[in-house]
Amino acid sequence: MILTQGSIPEVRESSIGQALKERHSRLSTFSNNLGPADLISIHKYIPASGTSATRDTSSISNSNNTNNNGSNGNATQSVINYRISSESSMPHHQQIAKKLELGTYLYCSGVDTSDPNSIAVFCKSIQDAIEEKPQLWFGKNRNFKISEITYSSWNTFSSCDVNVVVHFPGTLQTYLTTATDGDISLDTDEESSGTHASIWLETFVCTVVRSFIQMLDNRNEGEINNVVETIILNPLMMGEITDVAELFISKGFPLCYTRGSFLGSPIGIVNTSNINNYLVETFVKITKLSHNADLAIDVLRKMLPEYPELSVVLSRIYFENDFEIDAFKLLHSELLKSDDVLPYKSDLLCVEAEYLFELKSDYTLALQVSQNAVKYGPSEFRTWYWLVKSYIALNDVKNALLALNSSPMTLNKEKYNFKRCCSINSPPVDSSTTNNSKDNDNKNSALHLPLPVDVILDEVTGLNSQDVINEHKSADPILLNLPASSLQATFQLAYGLLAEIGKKTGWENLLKLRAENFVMEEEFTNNKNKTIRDKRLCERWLDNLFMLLYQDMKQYTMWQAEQLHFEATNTEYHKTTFEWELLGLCATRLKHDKEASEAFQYGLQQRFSATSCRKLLQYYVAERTKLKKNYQLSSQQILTTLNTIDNLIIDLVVKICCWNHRWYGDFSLLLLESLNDTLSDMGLTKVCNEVDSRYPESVTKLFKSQLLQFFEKHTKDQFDM
Amino acid sequence: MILTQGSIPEVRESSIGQALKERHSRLSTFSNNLGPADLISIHKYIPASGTSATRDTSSISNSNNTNNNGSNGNATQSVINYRISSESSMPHHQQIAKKLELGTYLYCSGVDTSDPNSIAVFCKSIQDAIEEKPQLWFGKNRNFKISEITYSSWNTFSSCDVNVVVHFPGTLQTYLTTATDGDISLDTDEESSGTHASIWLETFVCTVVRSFIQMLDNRNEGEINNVVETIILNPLMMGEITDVAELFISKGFPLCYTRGSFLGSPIGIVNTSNINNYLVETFVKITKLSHNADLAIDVLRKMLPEYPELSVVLSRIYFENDFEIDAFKLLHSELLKSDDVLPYKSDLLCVEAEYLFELKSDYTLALQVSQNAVKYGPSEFRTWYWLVKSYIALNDVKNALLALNSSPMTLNKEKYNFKRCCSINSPPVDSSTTNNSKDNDNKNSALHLPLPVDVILDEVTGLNSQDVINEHKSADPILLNLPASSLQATFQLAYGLLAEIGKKTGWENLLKLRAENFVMEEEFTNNKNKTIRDKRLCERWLDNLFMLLYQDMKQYTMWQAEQLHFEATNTEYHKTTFEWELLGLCATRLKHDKEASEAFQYGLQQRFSATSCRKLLQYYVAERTKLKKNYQLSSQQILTTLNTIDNLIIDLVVKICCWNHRWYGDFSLLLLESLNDTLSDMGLTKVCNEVDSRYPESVTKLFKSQLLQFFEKHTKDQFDM
Amino acid sequence: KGEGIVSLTVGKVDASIALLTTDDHLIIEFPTILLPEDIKTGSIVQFNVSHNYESESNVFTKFLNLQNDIFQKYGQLEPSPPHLSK
Amino acid sequence: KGEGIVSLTVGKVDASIALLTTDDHLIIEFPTILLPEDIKTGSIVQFNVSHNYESESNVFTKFLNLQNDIFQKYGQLEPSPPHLSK
Repeated sequence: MILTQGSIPEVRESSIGQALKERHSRLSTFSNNLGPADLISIHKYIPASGTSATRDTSSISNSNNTNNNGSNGNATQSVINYRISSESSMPHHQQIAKKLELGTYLYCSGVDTSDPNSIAVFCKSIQDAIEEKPQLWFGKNRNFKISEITYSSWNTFSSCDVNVVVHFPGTLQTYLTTATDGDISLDTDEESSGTHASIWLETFVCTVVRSFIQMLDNRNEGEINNVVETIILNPLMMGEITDVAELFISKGFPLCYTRGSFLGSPIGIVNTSNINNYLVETFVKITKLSHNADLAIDVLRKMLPEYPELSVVLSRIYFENDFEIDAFKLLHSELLKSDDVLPYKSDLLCVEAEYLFELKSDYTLALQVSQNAVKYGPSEFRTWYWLVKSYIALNDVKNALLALNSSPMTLNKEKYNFKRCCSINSPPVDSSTTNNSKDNDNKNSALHLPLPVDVILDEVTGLNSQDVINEHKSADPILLNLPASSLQATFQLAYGLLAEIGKKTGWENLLKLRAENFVMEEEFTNNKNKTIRDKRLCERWLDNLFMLLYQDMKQYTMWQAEQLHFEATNTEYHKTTFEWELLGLCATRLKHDKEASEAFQYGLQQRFSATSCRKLLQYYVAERTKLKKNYQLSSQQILTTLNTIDNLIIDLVVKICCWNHRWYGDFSLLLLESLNDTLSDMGLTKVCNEVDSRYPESVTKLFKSQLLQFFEKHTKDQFDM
Repeated sequence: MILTQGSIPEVRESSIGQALKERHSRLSTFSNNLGPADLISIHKYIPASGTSATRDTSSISNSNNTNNNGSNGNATQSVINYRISSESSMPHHQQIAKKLELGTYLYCSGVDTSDPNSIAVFCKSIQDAIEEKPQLWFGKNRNFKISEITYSSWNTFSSCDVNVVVHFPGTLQTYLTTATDGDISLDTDEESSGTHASIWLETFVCTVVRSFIQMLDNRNEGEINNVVETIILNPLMMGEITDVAELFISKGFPLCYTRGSFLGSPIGIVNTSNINNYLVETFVKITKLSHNADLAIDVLRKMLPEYPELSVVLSRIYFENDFEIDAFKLLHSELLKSDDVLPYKSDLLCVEAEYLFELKSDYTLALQVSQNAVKYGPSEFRTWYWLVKSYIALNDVKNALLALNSSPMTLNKEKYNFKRCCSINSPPVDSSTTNNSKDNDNKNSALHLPLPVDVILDEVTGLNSQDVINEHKSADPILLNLPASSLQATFQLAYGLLAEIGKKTGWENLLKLRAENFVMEEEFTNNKNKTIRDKRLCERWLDNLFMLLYQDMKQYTMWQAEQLHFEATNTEYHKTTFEWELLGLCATRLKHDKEASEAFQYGLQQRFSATSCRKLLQYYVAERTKLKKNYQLSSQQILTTLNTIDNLIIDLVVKICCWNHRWYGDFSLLLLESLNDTLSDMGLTKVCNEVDSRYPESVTKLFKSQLLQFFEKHTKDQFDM
Repeated sequence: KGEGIVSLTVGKVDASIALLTTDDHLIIEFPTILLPEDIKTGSIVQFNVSHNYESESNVFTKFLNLQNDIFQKYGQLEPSPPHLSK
Repeated sequence: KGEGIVSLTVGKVDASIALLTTDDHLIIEFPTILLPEDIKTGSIVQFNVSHNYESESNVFTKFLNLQNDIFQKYGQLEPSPPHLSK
């Protein structure tokens, strides 16, 4: 793991250790959820003598005489000479006279937290980057040394923060912090790593799940992370000692399985359970992404006798990894197993309905199965979701609306999202820094946000943010504030269903259907006759969705009409990139994917836009899948079109990858998943050459190290070279 | 209305008119609610010539030739020579060369908006205050002139902002703004004031309701207002032309009655209706506060034939104003009126239950009545509230818990609270201001927050805010973050009920009762036997309240034990004022009012605390009421104690009044209501003398002008002089 | 018009509430304690619903008596509370 | 054990939902359309609740048939999808 100064955002603390203290005072708010990203607290100083203190691992000094595990056999362990100590040691740096001392912090996701050594190695790479050369720090070059880094990671299962303190050079301390009992030292006897193995494995599982769920829950919002001072790494590539995917599947998942619901569950899930939670979602995702189906199936089969409900997860693994016959066989035998009621019967039926629908496009059977799923699991939004989808696919719009109206909404459920757990204080004015600032840091803020200079792609990394802000300010406020864009949770999903119905019927017919089948509360109050008695009360939220749909449709129709008019009169139809983005998002919500893709393309002709790129990428990937299923075209036709789409996909992936990197994000599930099929078909070498031929070296390097290397080294498949 | 510079907070705009523009762009978010406080936008300048432009009403210049209504018969209208104009006029000031121009704004509540003239008069008083002498403005004295003030008030009933623009000197413009159609001019023909009378009356009603509901909904939180840049005036004292209370009761209420539900309703109300909404609450409050029962009864009786449900409001007016026999008679005849079901039957029963309980302490009848209220209105939290209260009073703790568990909670309902509708931007750095700041304004902020220097009471207005901040920082985080303190809406009310039950049974017995009557979801999953089948599932929110109660009780018990120990060992038990406040609030939540009052008193011995004063004031007022009902004491005993309590009440009222004034708040319903009974018994002269003898002249002046003058001039009763 | 038969499928059953569904997608939350003891997810229950006029009239009579009692006790003239002079 | 009688008071009635209460403070939201037509606030309704074993067994047979159909159609070996060579 090589980090550069430009890739490390930092926040200045108002006093050294403030962030860690604040985090630990808020632990009670993390319990029973995934918690925030990991925290890295850095203690920096500038030595008083002009001479920089040389790093000298042999001068470990007079700190307490605890056991030294430093038999450093392998590369990892030899990086620093560490010792595990529960007592507060008197570190080396305290003996150094200092000119300036300060504390900073940042968040991080993806680090391998399965072992204190891996964490120490990562902390070391931060030290190396910051000490490597003078750091441009709020307008001045600073020769910082780092005396200490504390790494803290929330372990949901044991309700504690796991802390690793690395004193440079050479000492390592580990302790836990809980909301109720404060700091707790980890025993330091020789068996320490053995007795605490499960704590570390749990912590590792939490870190990996956080990384994946941040991406999964926010897929629709472009994997957005609002905490800019976060380094986002690919957890599957961070294994210093073992392979992360294998460790998660074979050890982490079985250890934590019965406590998976502690982590929370996706927004569509009302009843979080052993098989419906973030742990299971991550398990399914990792298995597919790392091509580890065989291992996962093996693990699940071993666990099945004790936890029969795992057949639900096994059937998903089968479906997701092209074992569909096994999947249908398993579902059949499970569903007929006993005439008594399996508590997870509706879950099995829900999986069956989903794949009958998505994989087989067998809407008739999907409808019958989802009707049963709803009977057995009427409180789950998901079962109703597939019921409504099936009705729509079969053009039974009336029942689609009635079923949608009955769908249970989750009210208090939020998507998982990295959140700040430390406040950003404007630091006391530092009179020693000059006013003449050449860097990216705003003097009035505590945020140090460097520009990663190792990757330059002018179009992307050189985007002028003031221009973007101006576009935002000048945008049509109605288009900007379309309320459907801020729908959350099950309401977002329900809106998608209503939009599908609306696309099928058109607005006028939809209004007619609404009037025929529903009554609004106000109507009832004024008119209690028989006619009304036969109708259903339209749920308030559904009534609201109708109004939002109207507003989206109005904008969409106006745009289409205007554009037609301009095209007919051969006039240029000008919109800013941001406006095209808003129109594209509106069209996406209305399921007009083709028109949406056109809007994104128009916008991208003018400047780069991460949102437009991400949406367009998803569109091409979907088109690619559809194309490969299109048996009416000839092989040759398919191959030609595939080639075009693949090149578009590669282009978008490259650009988004550069953009993410500029914002300290080196892991995107969307990019990995989008590239997977193209890579399988085209082969690594060809993709690599395509990128090489079109992009600067720094970009190619990033693309290879972040994406290609993942497929090459961290998946179980042999990609064609 | 005399304002001083020190009493006017302002926010600098980043461009002139920005706040008004922003407010108008957000109008759609105000619809169907009370909206924000009124906005005052000020256009200031400094004339280029050193000589200040003299105010010259005769030089009205060449602005457009619109009708001039300025026949100025009365004092009000002669203040400025106004004209009503719908066209944009070219105001006088545009001819003046300016050295500096800027826009500022603030919010305001309580102004009489029943007429553009009253608004103009108020704007004039702002102009007078700011032009009176150089204004200390971000560190520099500035000779500002004001060219224009725009006053905007949200009219919920007509869904529009009503704007009055006063161009100085002399011109007045009025227009409406709606979310859908933008600005709309008001006709300027001679009948304009006649045709638009209802718009103005509606606007007036909205302004008054906002003023009262801000106080009523936040009573428990000390009438807190989070928007510091707001002047809060007593609406009942602001009538420039007519008496506000009378206008509201006799004209405003009848005009808006059938649309009252547009304004929203208190948190305990699930079904907002004609008789359950903020308009009715304000009507009842104003009637009592201004001693206008005769007028209100007269108004209601006239409306009753058309709106029979008003008997519910009439019965409340009877009860609140000492006509209880009339109240019971009315309820009796209404409830027996017909064997068909009145839609407001549960409302009548709810009023009956409330007063049987509160006024008559007849818990047996209150229980029977509230049982019926629940049958007819099972979806209203309020009906269940009185049912639970009655069970508790009759020591039927089991049924109290079962009924509490069935109470319908309002999930999405928020208290009304003034909110910002304009963002505060840090303005571009003004290089012309010196760095040497002597005023209260922070250069990095856009907020100009002067210290009102007209009222000085060292203990209160001289409170060192840094000391308070330090106390907050050093407070025990557990005590600081007791979760029960942040309960909202019906959950706050339900917690109060559970705390009452807990006080009755003690924690151990409460746990036993909980185990006997309820089953938790987890228990059920593991154990589906018959025993469990007979229990109720404890609602999640109630289960949560049990946990919060435990945490409050733990802190409370620790405190009591510690204090006992310290007293026994004669050691000083030290806590900061803020900690005493937290303990006091905790005890208040647990219904240990006496212990709470002790905590507040300890805290107040060390420094002033507004929260402690307000809570203590409420305690003394309650004690006063209890004392007067205590028929076991002799008249003499009662009078002596009353005298002591009255003096404590006066002291607290004076101090809170000074504190509110320091934060631009010159209206507090709590203070007026708290003083009412003391004033009735003691007489105005005696209270006045008490304050005179103990406080500096500036304080006495404030007390008289804000509180005594209200009772003297704006209520229908003759207070004994 | 005062009677009817309803057929429902038992969905989720928990300690106090069972979720019942009709074939046309109505959902009813019904107290478990009021359902037959041997039901479980997938069971079909039948409700014969009727309007009980007799019970209704008894309840109404009781209500009238209560209101009359309250009126007798508090709706007539009563001595005014003692007034304190200063 | 498969039967029972429940007496309920009708509280609020709206377009689709009626709120019913029992004397011991249970609340039930019940579809208005499944209640007698002449009910209003204050009415008393009676539910005779029973477990319908026959209907239950018919439904189960239908479910078995559906699952067998799906297995016949998709749970057997089938030709693999055409594979594209580059």
